[in-house]
Amino acid sequence: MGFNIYDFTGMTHNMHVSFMEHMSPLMTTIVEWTIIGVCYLLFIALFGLFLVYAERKVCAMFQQRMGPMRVGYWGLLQTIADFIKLLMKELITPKGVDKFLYNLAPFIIMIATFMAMAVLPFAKGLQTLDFDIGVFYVTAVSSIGVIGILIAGWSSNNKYSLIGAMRSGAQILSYELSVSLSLVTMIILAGSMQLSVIVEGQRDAWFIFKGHVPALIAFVIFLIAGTAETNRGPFDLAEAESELTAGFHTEYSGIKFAFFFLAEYINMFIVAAMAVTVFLGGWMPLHFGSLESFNHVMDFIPPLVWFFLKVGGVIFLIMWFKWTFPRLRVDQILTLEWKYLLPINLVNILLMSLVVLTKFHL
Amino acid sequence: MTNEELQAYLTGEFPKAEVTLGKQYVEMIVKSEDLVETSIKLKGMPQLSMDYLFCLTGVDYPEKMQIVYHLESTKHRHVLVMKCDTADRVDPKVDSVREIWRTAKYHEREVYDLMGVHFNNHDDLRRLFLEDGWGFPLRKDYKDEVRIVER
Amino acid sequence: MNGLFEYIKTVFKGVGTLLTGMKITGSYFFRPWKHVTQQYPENRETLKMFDRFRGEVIMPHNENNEHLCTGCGICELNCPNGSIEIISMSVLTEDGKKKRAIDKHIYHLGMCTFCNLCVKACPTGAIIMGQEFEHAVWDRTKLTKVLNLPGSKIAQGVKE
Amino acid sequence: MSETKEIIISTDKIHTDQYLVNMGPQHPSTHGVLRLLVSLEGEVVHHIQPHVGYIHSGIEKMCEAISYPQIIHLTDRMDYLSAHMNNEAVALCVENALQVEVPDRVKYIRTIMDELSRLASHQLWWCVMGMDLGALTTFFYGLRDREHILDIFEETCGARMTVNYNLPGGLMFDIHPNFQKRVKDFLKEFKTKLPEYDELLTGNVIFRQRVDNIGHLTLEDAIAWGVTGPSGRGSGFSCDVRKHQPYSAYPMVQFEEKLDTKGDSFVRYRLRIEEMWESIHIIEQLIDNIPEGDYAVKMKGVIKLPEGEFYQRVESARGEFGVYIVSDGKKNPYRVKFRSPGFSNLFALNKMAAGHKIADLVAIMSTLDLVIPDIDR
Repeated sequence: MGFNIYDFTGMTHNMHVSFMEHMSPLMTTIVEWTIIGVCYLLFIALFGLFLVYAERKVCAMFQQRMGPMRVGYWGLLQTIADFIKLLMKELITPKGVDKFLYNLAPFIIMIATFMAMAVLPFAKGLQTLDFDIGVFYVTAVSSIGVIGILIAGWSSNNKYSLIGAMRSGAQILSYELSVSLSLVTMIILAGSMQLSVIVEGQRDAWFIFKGHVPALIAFVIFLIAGTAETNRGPFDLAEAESELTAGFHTEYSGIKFAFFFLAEYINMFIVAAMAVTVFLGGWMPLHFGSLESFNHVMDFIPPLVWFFLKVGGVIFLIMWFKWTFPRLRVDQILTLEWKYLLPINLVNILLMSLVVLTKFHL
Repeated sequence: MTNEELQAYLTGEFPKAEVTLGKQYVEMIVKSEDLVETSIKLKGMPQLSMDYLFCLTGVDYPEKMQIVYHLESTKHRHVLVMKCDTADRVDPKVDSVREIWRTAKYHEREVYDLMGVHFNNHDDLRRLFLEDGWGFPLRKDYKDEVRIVER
Repeated sequence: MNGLFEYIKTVFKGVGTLLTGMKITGSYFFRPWKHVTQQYPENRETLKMFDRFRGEVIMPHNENNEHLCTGCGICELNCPNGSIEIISMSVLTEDGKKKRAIDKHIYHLGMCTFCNLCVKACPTGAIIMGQEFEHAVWDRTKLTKVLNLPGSKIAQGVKE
Repeated sequence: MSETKEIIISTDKIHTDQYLVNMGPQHPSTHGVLRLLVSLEGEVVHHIQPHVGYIHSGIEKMCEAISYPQIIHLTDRMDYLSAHMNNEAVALCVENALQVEVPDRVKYIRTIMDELSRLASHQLWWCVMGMDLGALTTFFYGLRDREHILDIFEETCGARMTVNYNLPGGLMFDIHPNFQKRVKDFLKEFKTKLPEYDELLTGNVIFRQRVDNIGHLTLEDAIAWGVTGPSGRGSGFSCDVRKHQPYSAYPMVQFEEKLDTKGDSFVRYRLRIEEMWESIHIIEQLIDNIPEGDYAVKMKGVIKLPEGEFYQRVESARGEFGVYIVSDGKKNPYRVKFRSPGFSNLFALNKMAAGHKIADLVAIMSTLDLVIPDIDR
């Protein structure tokens, strides 16, 4: 198997062993945590910036523009320049805000994002926490973010922010259901909630192929609901530029605004990564049952590349939605969830159970 | 109705008003006490049905203040220019027609704002564009040394 | 049952219209050579304004530093916002008569609305509209220009 | 409507308060410095009080001090998206007062320019409408096509928006030699682009849900509030000045006045799209038949209007635009009044949007196609 050279399990295990040789167990834990923390921080900062750049370029391409072209080659350093600008901006605290909550909100959103990142399997062995309830954990943690949005909207002492926050609350509460149910559909197929097991289960074929029509429906619903959960267009009611100026983060400036901004993009990454892990085989290469030589060629591409390629594809799809569709109204967004996505989802679970019971998926 | 027919009809219908045939449209000068009554008739009479007020403005003449109403009938497509004079230039008072043509509400506010004409029975007669205490810039005796440069 | 059929139909119809929209944006995404934007400061060499473009008022001079302006002041009269000031002087012609001539044709670019009325009114065609459009300066006083060059005089044979 | 009424009633029982939100003067969807004082009950708009005057520039007062050609150049600055129609209104008013008959060539060119302005204005409206509803890509597609019209304007008139192409008695210049070719090229291209507008936005299920059956304006209200242009015609108010009091070359062309009786946001949207097709149709009839002749009548150096009052109505992109000139025989007018379409249209907003949600308010405001300098003057 040409697969093992890309297995990170040995590497991480060896690192752990060598740390244990030189340090006390407590020290080892602290050092390992620090390394992981720094890695995540760097990843979020750099990948977030890259996503912002990608979004600007992609939207420019949709709109027959060129996008950022000035800073660096094809504007590659543009977002870094923007980030430096945001870092240096004055942190304005408006009159009448609840100072404690106002300052807390960006951190809650950031922390929620970090927590969800913890279980994502980037490649074999490259996963910080491998819970046996990984899927459940992600859905639970990703709904913490809305608390941050609500706090931000309420504490800003701004009517626009409050409306935005309340919209966001209603929206995420409803769409959490669809996300969970579409994941439940896939859990029925996978037979486990542990993300590494789910990925391993897709070694021969991705779940979206294995699960036939129900998996496809679940994927579409997951994409829609996931987009809604990240507050991105066409579901960006909480921000709704033309209605509420900037919604819940109207009053934030400088690095606090950057937190919200970055969290939005990282949330988009998390949704895409979950979609990839559960539906598109995670870091597994694309395999077709009988094409041996094709499968071998695919195996030579490292799993990290596979993972990020798929994530990139899903993110592109989400961006495509945003730059094509108008925004929904707040009652329509709830109609879509309760009248369309939820019933379809429930029927879909039934269908999937039938598929699994009849062993049709094998 | 053509302009001539309209003039003849109006002369018969409103003996107190002064109906003339202008260069473009029929013009009718009504007394300010008859304004509302005439307006109701103009809009209500099926032969006239002047239901569309497309322009309401004021003109500050040296000896009088004149409010000009441009009316059209969407049914018969004839146009009438109704004028209402007030002799008091300093504090002119005219009855409001906002109940008859609803768009007049804001046109009257504009005229009040720029020319200082008070419309009686107007429910919301506040300045529209300018600040309180600005003066009435479209009056001919308006002077503003700072902002207006005479050439 | 009919209701269910309708329901499914609306779902598919809705998704269909969404896909139509995505087809349009997608078709442009995958045709990046169809970009319509220009890279402005980079294309300065190739960027040419239309010859009627009204960028500023200029007074052309010939190679002998002569212009066509008689200093009649019609442009000043026609200017709606006072951006032209004519300072005229009287000069002695060769046959000893006094004649009005232009001393300074002052043009306030900052006040100009580029309406073309001065150019239209000029009886001798002394002023025309230039195509220069980059007028940003650091100091507002630089927007006040004297259009006739120093030492210039009226060309031979120009009559009022 | 019935749904929203129920909401209001039910909130009465819980005893909630309305709260006031200032939309504007700096707000992305008011397209300028308009302030709407909106009283809300939750998401539902209860009452809208527009506050205008943030860019009131006193054009009517300025006009009393300047001559007629100079007035024309000021009208560019009112409704800058239909600058040519505003120009034409003043020019026509002066010509009618002096009883000057302009050559056919002038009429043809003016009409073509009018319709090009209308196209450009509607294109900008379309892209802004999409943007207000959150579809940001429409903004660039609309501007992309509008760019060609602005190029045509720039080549012939010398300016892109504040064209100032009319003078009393004719035009500022003759058309550029490239004009006809450019217009025809543009029309050919735009005819392929206009169906894309429909595919991208008109058919879109989200868009349809946002505008269908929203913001009803009855025929009676439209007439009473003086709502003209496509907004009024959406309610069945036949108010096209081009039809009822034709000017320039409009009597010579075939075109339809698009009317609908439903009066909701979508109808107002659809009528503007249809008007674009109509404009293309009008230009196509005229562009090849521009007669030879002078581009202006020789006028006196100083234009003085006879004593009296003159009114001229034209159909601008937003509705009926009127110029009322009172002359006392001098070279300056005694009084000038501009009847701007946006002014009347804006104040019908409360009628349309009360009882709907904030998001609908934005959509309804977009369909009214407001230009703030046009309202404030």
